[in-house]
Amino acid sequence: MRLDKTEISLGLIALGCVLFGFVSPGWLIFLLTIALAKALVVQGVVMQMRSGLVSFGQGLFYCIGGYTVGMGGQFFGIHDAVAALSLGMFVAIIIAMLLGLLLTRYREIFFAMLSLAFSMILFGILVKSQELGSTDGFNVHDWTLFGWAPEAGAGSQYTVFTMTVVSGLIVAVLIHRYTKAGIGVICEAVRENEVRVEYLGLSPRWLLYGNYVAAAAVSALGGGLTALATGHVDPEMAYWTTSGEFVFIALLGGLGHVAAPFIAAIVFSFVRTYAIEFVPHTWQMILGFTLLAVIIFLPKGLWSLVSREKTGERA
Amino acid sequence: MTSLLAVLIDGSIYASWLFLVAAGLTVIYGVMRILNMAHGSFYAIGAYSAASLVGWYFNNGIGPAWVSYLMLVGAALVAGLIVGVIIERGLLRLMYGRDEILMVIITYALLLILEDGMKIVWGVSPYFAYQPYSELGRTSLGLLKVSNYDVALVGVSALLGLGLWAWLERTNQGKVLRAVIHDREIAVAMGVNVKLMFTITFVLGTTLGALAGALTAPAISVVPGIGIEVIVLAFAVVVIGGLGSIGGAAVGALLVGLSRAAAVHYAPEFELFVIYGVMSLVLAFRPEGLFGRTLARKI
Amino acid sequence: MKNNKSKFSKHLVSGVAALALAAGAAGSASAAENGKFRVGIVTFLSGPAAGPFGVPSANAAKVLVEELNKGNLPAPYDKIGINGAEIEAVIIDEAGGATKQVEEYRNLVQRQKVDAVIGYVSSGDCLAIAPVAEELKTFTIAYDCGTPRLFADNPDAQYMFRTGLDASVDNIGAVRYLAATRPDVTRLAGIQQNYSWGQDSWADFTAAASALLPEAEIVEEQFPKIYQGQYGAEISALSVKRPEIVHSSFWGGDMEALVLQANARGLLEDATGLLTCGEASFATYKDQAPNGMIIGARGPFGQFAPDNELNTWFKGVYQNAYDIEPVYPATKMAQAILGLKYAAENAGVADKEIPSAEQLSAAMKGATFESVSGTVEMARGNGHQAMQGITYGEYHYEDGVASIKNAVSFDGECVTPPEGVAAADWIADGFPGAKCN
Amino acid sequence: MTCILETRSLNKEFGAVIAAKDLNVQIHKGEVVGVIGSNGAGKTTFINMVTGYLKPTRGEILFNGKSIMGHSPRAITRAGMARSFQVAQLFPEMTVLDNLIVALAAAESARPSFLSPLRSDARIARAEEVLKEFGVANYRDSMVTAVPQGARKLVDIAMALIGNPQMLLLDEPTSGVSMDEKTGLMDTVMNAVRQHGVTVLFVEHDMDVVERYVSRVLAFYSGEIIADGKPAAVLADQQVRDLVTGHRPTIKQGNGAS
Repeated sequence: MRLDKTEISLGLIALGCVLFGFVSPGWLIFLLTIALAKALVVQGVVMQMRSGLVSFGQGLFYCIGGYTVGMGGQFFGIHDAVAALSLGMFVAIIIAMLLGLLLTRYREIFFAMLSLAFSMILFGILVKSQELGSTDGFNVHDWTLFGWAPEAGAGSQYTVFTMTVVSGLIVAVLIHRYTKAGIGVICEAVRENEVRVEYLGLSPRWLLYGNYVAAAAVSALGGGLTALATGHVDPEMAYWTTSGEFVFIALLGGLGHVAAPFIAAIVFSFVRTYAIEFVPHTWQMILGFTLLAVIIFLPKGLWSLVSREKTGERA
Repeated sequence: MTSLLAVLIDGSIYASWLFLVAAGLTVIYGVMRILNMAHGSFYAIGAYSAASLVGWYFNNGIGPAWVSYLMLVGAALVAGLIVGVIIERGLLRLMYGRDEILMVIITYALLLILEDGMKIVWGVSPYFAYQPYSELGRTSLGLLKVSNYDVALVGVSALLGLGLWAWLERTNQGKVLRAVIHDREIAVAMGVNVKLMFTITFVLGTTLGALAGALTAPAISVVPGIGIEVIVLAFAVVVIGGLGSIGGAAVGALLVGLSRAAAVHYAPEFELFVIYGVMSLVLAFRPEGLFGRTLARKI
Repeated sequence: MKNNKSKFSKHLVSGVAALALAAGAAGSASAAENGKFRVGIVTFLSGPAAGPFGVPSANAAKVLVEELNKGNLPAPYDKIGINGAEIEAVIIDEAGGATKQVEEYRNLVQRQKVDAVIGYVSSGDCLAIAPVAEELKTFTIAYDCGTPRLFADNPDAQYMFRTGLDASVDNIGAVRYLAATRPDVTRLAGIQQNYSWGQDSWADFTAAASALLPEAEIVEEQFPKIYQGQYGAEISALSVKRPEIVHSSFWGGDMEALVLQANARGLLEDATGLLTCGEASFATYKDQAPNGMIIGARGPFGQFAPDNELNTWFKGVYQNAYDIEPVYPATKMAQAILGLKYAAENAGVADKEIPSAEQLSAAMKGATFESVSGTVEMARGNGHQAMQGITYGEYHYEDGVASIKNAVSFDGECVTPPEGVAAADWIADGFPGAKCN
Repeated sequence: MTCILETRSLNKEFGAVIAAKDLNVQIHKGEVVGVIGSNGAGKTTFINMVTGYLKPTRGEILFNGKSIMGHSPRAITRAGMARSFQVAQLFPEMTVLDNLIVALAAAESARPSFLSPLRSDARIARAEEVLKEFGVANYRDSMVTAVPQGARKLVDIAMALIGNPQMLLLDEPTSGVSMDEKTGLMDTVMNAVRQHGVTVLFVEHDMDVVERYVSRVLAFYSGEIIADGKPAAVLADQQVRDLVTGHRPTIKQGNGAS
C-alpha cells in the first residue's frame, strides 16, 4: 500500500498530536479529544454533503455509537474499547442499511427533514426508556483496551486521546482514498448531475445508499469515542440541535480536504469555550455571527484559507 | 363519547395553533425557497412583544380589557414588520440565489443570533399577558370545559387561512406571487419585480410568525426557548402538507393536531412519536408531502 | 491537484502547529495563583431553565459572594470571604448538554484552576460530572439537581457532595402532606414532563400514595413533552376523569403555562393542584393560581425557609439587590455556598490558606452546618448527601398579596430513606424506621 | 438486417395532450436515422420513452428483441443504448477529462470501487484517446463550464460513446451551436460513430444536417409519424413540407449522405 503525500502528512500530524498529548494540560487534551471525535461525526456529514445531501440528523449515528459503547459495558459485558467501538459501528451500519432504503429516495430539504425526524424518533425512544436513564443517560466506565485497564484519570484520558487520534488518522486516510475512488468521485457526480449519472448506467440511489451507510459507520465511531472520553451518554446526542452543530462544523471546515473537519472542530471548540467564558450570556450569538461570517466571507470554509493560493485546486 | 368530543375539540384547537405557526413558514418557502429555521424566533419575538405590551397595559390598570386584543395583534404586526424588513434587506438580500440548503443554514445562524438577542432585550424572566386569555371565560360541555379564547383562536386561524388563500387566488398581487412560485425566471422575464415580491413575502411570513406568538402569549409563560420548540413542529406540519402550500399546511396541521389529541386521550405513551410518525408515514407514500408538487427536470 | 502537494503539506503542518501554540498560550494565560478562593458556579444562563432556576441562583451567588468578601454575614459566617481569602466566582452557563458540561468542568478545574465547583440544576449534568469530579479530585457541590442516582451510581464518591435534597423526598413529602391534610382523597391524577425528572417524580409519588393513601386510585396520568407549553388536550384528558388531586412536577415556564391554562379551564377549581416545584413561581402567579393550590419548594427553601437570623439577613440583601424575595433555587445556591464556606473553615488549615480538595471533603463529610434553611446534616450518601425536612403549604392570594397557608413540615427522618436504602424499596416496605412527629 | 430497436403501438398521453400516438418504428443495426419535426411534435418524448425517462401510456419497446418497457434509464444504458442531451448534461465542477473518466468507470462496472483510485493510468489514457478522437483534447484540464458550447456538446456525446454502446440516441446534437460549427461538429461525431460501428438515431432541426448524414428519416407531427423513408423521399413529401420543414427553395448540397 503506497502512501501519498497527504497521507504521510496526516500521519506525521497524528504522531505530533500524540506526542503533544504528553506535554499538554488535561483540559486541552480533553478538548482535543472531544473535538476530534466530533470531527469524525462531521466527516460523516461531509461525506454526504459531497454527494449533495445535508443530514440534519447525523446525531442519530453519533448517539447510536455512544449508546452502544455504553450499553455494551453496562449490560452485555463488553468492556474492551475496540470491541465496543466496532459493535457501535456495526449497529450503526445495520440501522443505516434499513433507514437508507427509505432516505435515499429523498433529496435536499426532504432528506434533511426526514433524517432529522429519524434522529428525533431515537431521541423520543431513549427519553421513554427509563432503564437507560431516560434524559439523564448513564455513565460509561470500566473499559479496557485489549485486556489492559488504563489507570483512571489522566491515564485513561490520554488513552482515549491516543485512540481518537489513531482512529482519526485511519478514518482520514480511508476517506482520503474514498473521495478519490470510484464511489467518492461518482457521489460528487451525483451531486452535480444526477440525471447524467443515471444515464451512464449507474444507480444514484444505490451510490447514495452506500455513501450513507459508510458515513453512518464513521459517525458512530465518533459517538463511541465521545462516550469513552466524557464517560457519559444521554439522549441529547440525538437531539436535532446536536446535529445542527455537526452541520455547522462541516460548513466551517468546508469540503475542500479531508483534514478540514478536524481543523474546523478544533476551532469550533475553542471559539465556543472562550465565548462561554467571556460572554456567558451571549455565546450562541457569537457562534451565529461566526457561522454567518464563514458563509459570507469563506463560502468554501476555513480550508479555503489554506488552499487560497492554489487556484483551480479540486479536492 | 366525551373523550371523542374532547379529541375533536382539542385536536382542532391544537391544529389551529399549528396552522398559525406553520403558515408563515410555508408562505416564505413557497415564494422564496427558504426553509426558515429562524421562524420560531419570530414566533418568540411576537410573543415577547405582545406579552410585554399587554403586561404593561394591565399593570398600569388603564383602560378596558378589549384594547388588549388589539394590542396583541398590533404588537405582532409592528414586531414582524420591523424584524422582517431588517433581516430581509440587511442579510437575506445578499444571499439570494444560493443553495436551498445553505439558506437553511443561514437562517440557523440567524436563529442563534436572535435567541441571544431576545435575551438581551427581554432578559430570561417570564413575561405574562394572561388577562386576554382569562377575560373571555369558558364554556362547559358536560365534564369538559373549554376556554373561549382557544375557541376564538380556531376562528382567527380559519379566517387567516381563508384570507391568505383569497389574497393568493383572488388578487392581482396574489397572481403575481403565484407566477413567482410557479416559475421565477418567466416571472422575471414578464417584468415582475421579484425583489419587491420577496420583501413583501418575507415580511408577511415574519409577521405571521410573530402573530402566532402574540396570540399564543396569553395562554403561556413567555420564556427563553419557546421559539426553538416551535420550529420542529412547524417544519413537520409544513413537510407533511407539502412545502409551500397553504392548503397543505392546513391539512397537515389538522392531521397532526387530531392525531396528537387522539394519542393524548387513548394512547399517551405514543404521544411523543405522533408527529414524526405521521410525517414519516406521509413522506413514505408521498415524498413531496400531501400537496407538494413534483417538479420533473427537463432534459 | 498537481504540484501543490508539497505546499499543501507545509500548510497543514504549520496550521496545526499554530493552533497548538495558540492553545498552549491560552492555557498558560489563566492559572491564577493569586491567593483568592476561586469558585466555579455553573447554572443555566440561557434556555428555559434560566428564568426560574439559573438566574435566581446566579443572582444569589453574586450577592452572597459580594457580601462574604465584605465580611457582612452574621455568625458563624462572619469571616471575610472563605477562610479569610477573597472569593472569586467564575460563572458559566449550564446549557448545552452533558458532553459540553464535562468539557466546561474540565476547563474550570484545569484551565481556570478553580478550587471548588458549585452548580448543576440538570440531573443529567450532575450524573455526568460526578465521575469527573472524582477523576480530577475536585471538591464539587451539586446544589439543585434531584436525581437519587447521584450517589446510588457513585457509591464511592469522595469529592462530590449535594446540599439539596433528592427528588424522592419531594414526592414522599407531598404524599405525607396529603395524608396529613386530606386523608380522604380517592382520585389522584398526574401530569409530568416526559423526561427523567417527571418519570421519577411520578413513580415515587404513586408508590408513596399507594402506601399512605390506600383508598386512593390513580385515575389519569399524562406525560407531555418537556417545553410543550400547550396542554389543551392533556387538561381535557385530566378533566374528564374528575380527579381530586392533580400532581405535577412541572417547573418553570411549563408549570406557569399549565397553571394558567388549567385554571382558566376550571380544572384547578374542580381539583386541587399539587406542584412539587411550585414555589419557584410564587411571585409570578398573582391571581392566576387558585387559592388552596398546594406548592412545595423541594425542601425548607424559599418561602418555606425558616425565620432564622441567617435567612432573614439573606432575604434582606437579596431583596435589596434584586427587588424580589428569593425563591427556592436562590436559597439552595446560598446553602451550597455556605456549605463550602463551612467546609473550608473547618478543614483545619491556617487563616487565609486555601484547603485542598481532600481537606474540604473530609470537613464536609457527615458535617452538620447552619444554613439559610436551618440546620443541614450531611447524613446520607455516606456523608455526602444533605438530609433535611420538607414543607408543603397552600398558595393564597388576597388583595394583591401572595402568602402560604396551612404549611406542614416533615422531618428529614420522616421523608428520607435510611442510609443505603433505595427510595423505591423503602416506600414499598412501608417506610420502616421513619420518624415523623 | 437485424432489428435493434422496435416500438409497437407506443402511446404517451399527458392528461389530454397526446404526445405519442401508435408509434411503430423499426431501427436496424448500422442505420443512421434522423428524426425531424417541429417543436412539440413528440421527438424528444420518443427518445425519453425509449431511454426509460418517461413511461409510455401503452405499447411495447423492444431492444435487441427483448422488451425494455418499464426499465430504468440505467438498465437501458447498461443494455447498450446510450444517449446525449439537448442541453449537454455534464458534471459542472469537474474537468473535461474527469467527466470522461467518470463515464468510463461507470461503463466498466456498475459497482464503483470504495478505495482504489478512480483516476487510474489506464482510464486516463483511454479518456485522452477519446478526447483526441472528438477533437477536444485541448480542453482536457478545463472545467466544463469554461469550454465553448460546441465542445460541451462533443463531450456530452463522447461520454455516451465511451461506454461502447450498440445504439446511440442524439437529442439535437447541433442545437445551440453556431451555423458554421455545425458541420465540423457533426463530421467529428459521425466519424467516431462509424469507427465504433454504432447504430444512431438523432433528432435534428437543421434539414441540411439531416440530409448530409442520415440514411433514413422519420418525420413527426403532433405525436405521429407521418413519413418514414430515404431522406430525399421524405423531405420531398408534400405533407412533410407542409407540416414539418416548411417550403424550402431547393435542395442545396447533393443528395443526402452515407
